[in-house]
Amino acid sequence: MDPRLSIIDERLKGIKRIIAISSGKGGVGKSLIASTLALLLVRKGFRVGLLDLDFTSPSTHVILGVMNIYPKEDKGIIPADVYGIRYMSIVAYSRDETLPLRGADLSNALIELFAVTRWGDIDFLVIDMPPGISDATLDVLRLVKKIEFLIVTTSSVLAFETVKKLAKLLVELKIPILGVIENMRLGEESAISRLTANLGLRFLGTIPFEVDIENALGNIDALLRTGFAKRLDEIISGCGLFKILKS
Amino acid sequence: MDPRLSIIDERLKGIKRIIAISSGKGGVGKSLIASTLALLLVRKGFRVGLLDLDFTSPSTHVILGVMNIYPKEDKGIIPADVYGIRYMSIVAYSRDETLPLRGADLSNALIELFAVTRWGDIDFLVIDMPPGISDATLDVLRLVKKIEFLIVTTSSVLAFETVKKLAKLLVELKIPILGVIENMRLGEESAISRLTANLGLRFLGTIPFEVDIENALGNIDALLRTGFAKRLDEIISGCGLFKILKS
Amino acid sequence: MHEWALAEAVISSATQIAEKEGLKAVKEVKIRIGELQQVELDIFEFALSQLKTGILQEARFVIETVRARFRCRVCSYEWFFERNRLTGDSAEAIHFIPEAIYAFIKCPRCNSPDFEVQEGRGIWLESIIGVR
Amino acid sequence: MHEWALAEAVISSATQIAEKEGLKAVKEVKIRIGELQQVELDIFEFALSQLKTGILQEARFVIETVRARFRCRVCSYEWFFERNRLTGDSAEAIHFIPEAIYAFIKCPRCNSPDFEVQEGRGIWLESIIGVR
Ligand SMILES: Nc1ncnc2c1ncn2[C@@H]1O[C@H](COP(=O)(O)OP(=O)(O)O)[C@@H](O)[C@H]1O
Ligand SMILES: Nc1ncnc2c1ncn2[C@@H]1O[C@H](COP(=O)(O)OP(=O)(O)O)[C@@H](O)[C@H]1O
Ligand SMILES: [Mg+2]
Ligand SMILES: [Mg+2]
Ligand SMILES: [Mg+2]
Ligand SMILES: [Mg+2]
Ligand code: NI
Ligand code: NI
Ligand SMILES: [Zn+2]
Ligand SMILES: [Zn+2]
Repeated sequence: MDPRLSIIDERLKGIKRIIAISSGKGGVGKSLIASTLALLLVRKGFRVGLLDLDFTSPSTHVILGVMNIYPKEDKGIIPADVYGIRYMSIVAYSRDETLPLRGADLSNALIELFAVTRWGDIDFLVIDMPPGISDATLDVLRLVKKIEFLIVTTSSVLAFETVKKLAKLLVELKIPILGVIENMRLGEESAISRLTANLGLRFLGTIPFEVDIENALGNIDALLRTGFAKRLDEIISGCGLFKILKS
Repeated sequence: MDPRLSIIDERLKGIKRIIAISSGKGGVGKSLIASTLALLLVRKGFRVGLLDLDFTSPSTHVILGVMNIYPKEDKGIIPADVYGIRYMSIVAYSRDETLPLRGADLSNALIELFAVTRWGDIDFLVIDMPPGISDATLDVLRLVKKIEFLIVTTSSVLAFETVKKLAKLLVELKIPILGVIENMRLGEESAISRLTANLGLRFLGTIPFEVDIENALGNIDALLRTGFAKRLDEIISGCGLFKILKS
Repeated sequence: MHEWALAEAVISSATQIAEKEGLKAVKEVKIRIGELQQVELDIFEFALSQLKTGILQEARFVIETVRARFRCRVCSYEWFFERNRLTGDSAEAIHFIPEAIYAFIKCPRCNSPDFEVQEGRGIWLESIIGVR
Repeated sequence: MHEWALAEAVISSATQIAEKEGLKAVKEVKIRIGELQQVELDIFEFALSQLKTGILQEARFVIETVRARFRCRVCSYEWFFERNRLTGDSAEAIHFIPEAIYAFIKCPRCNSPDFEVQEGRGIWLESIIGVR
C-alpha cells in the first residue's frame, strides 16, 4: 500500500476552498488567471496558496517573476512565501532543466507534493492545471475531495470544443464548477456566453484581449495594473463566488 | 513481448519525411499550422498524411471541418481521405465523447495507431503534437526513427520558456529540428528570432496575429485564403526545407 | 479486417525473436489476446497461416483469450467487460483502439472513467518454442 | 526534515489498515523505502517512534531499503542510481520529489531521459502483523 495516499486529506484539512483553474485547451490564459487570482485574493486579505501543477511546462513562476523558489523543510515542505502567497511549483526542484515526465511519473510527483506539502490554514488554494485531460486532472479529481473547477476558454471554437469535453466529464462526476471565464475576447460579439448556458454552466464574464500584457509578465505591480487584472477582479467580485462561508 | 513494436518501422517505411509540429506550450497554433501545412503540401502535389496525436484535445478535425471520419479497414486501417490528405485522428473512434486518458493508456493507443495504420507511400506525414513534453512526445522520439521537429512558439516569454526546454531535450538527443516558427506576432518587434539563434536553432519566420482567423476554421478554402496560410506558404517555400530529396 | 495487421505484427516479432535466439525452426508460438480487442479469431488465425514463412513455416499458433477486467482507481470496484452493454459503434471503436473504451465505459459504482484495464488488453507474444 | 511528513503518512495508513482489519494491537510494520528518496533513516525512525500512538504503541518498525534500478525504454540498458554522480543540489531535489530525477539523469548509453524506475522509488507499506 502507498502510505502517501492516506495523508493527503490531513494535509489539505486546513484549506477552506481549493480551486482548479482548468481548460481542455492550452494557451487560453489558465496560468495568467491562476497567478492573478492568487494575487487579487491576497490583496483582499485572504490567506492564499498557489500550486502550479503544469509540471512539464510550468509558467506561474515566470508570471510572478520569481526566479528561485526555496520552500522550507519543517516536518514536511513549507511553501515559499511569494508576495504573501504560499507558493509551490515543481521548478523549485527541477530548476531550469527540462523535466520530461510520462503520466505515471507525473502522477507520482503530484502525489508526493500533496503528501508532503504543509499548506497550513488558508482560505484558498488556487491550482494552475496543465492543459487537456491527463493524469493531473484525474489525480486531482481522485485525491482532492473538496476540489472546485473554474474553467477558462477563449472565444474560439477550438478552445470551446475541448472545454465542452472537460465540462461533460466534471458534470458527470458531480464536481462543482464555479463557471466559465471567456479570456482574450477580440471583437464585440461572441457565442461563448450562450454556449456556456447551453451546457448548463454559469458564465462568469469576459476578459478582453490585451495587446501589451506581455510587458506586465514577471512584475506583479505592473500585472495588477493591467486591464486584465481589473477585469478579473470585477468578475470575481461580481459573481459572489469567491468568499469563505464559515470564516 | 509486445508484438506491435516490431511492426511500426514497416508501417512507416513508405513515408519519406515525418514532421512533428510541436511546442512546449499549448495554444501557440500547432494544430492550425499542422492542418494548413498538410493542405499546402497537398496543393504542391505532394502525397501527404496528417496524424492528430493530441488525443485528449484533438483539434485538426475542427479546423478541417470534417465531422465524421471513416478510416477503411483493409489489412489494417487505411486513413480517411480528407481533401486529398490521408487523415487520422482518434476522434474517428472516440467520436464526440470525452476521452480521459492517463499517460500509459495514451501511449498504448498511440502504439496501436502506429501499428495498424497503413499510410502507404507518401512524401510527408505531418504530426500534430499535444502541448508539453508527455508520453506522446517520448513515444514519438522512441518509436519514429525518422522524426523531424518543427517548433512553434508565440512571441511571449511564457511560450518561449517552454520551447527552450523542449529544444534542449531534442538537441541532446540529436533529433533534427527544422527550425522555429513564431506565430501570432502582434507588434513590429520581437526578441524571438534572436533568442532562437541563441539556442543554435534556425528561425524560419513570423506569422502575424490575424484577428479574424476564427471565421476560416472549418472551411479549408477560406483557411487557404487567409494571410496566415499565405505567410506559412512563404515560410515553407522560402526555407527550402520542405522538399523530398530522392523523389 | 485489421486482424491482418495484428497478425503481421506477431509474425514479424516472432521471426525477430527466433532469429535473435538462433533458432533453426519455430515449433510453437503462444499468444495471449485480450478480450477487449474483440479480435475475430478465424480471420486472425487465417492471417497467421498465410503470413508465416521461413523460420515459422512449421509453427503451430496457440492462442489464449484473456477476459478483460477493470479496476476503478477511485473506489477500487472491479468488474468485467461486457460487450453486450455497448452499442455496435462503440464496440467497433474499441476493436480498433482499445483505449477508446475510456470514452464509453465508466465505473459502474462511482461513475469515474479513471479505471485501470488490469487484464485483457492487447496482444502479447507469450513464448516461442523451436529447435536450435 | 520532511522525513517527518513521510513518517506521518506511514503511521496514518498503518493505523487505518489495522483498524480496518480489526486488530487490537500492531506488533510489526514492514516498510520498504526506495533508495532514490535518500530518506535519512535515523530521523525517519525517530519520527515513527514519536508519532506512534494507540494501536501502534507496541509496534516494531522493520525498514528495508531498496536499491534504485533504472531501465531505458529506448535502448533497454539497465543501471543503478549513484548518488555520488549528482551535485548536492540535484540530490536534494530528488530527495523531495524523486521524479526530479528526470531533470538530472539520462540513460548512460543512449542519453535518453525516457527510462523507467524499476525499483527503489517511494515508500511502501509492505505488511502489518498484529493481534486480533
Ligand atoms: N487577456 C489576455 N490578453 C492577451 N494575452 C493574454 C491574455 N490572457 C493570457 N494572455 C497570454 O496568452 C498566453 C497564454 O497564457 P497562459 O496563461 O500561459 O495560458 P495557459 O496557462 O492556459 O497555457 C500568454 O502569453 C499570456 O500572456
Ligand atoms: N496567426 C494567428 N492569428 C490569430 N489566431 C491564431 C493564429 N494562429 C492560431 N490562432 C488561434 O489560436 C488558437 C490556438 O491555435 P491551435 O492551433 O489550436 O494551437 P495549439 O494546437 O498549439 O494548441 C486557435 O483558436 C487558433 O485559431
Ligand atoms: Mg499554463
Ligand atoms: Mg503553469
Ligand atoms: Mg493543438
Ligand atoms: Mg490537435
Ligand atoms: Ni478488425
Ligand atoms: Ni528531508
Ligand atoms: Zn469507481
Ligand atoms: Zn538508453
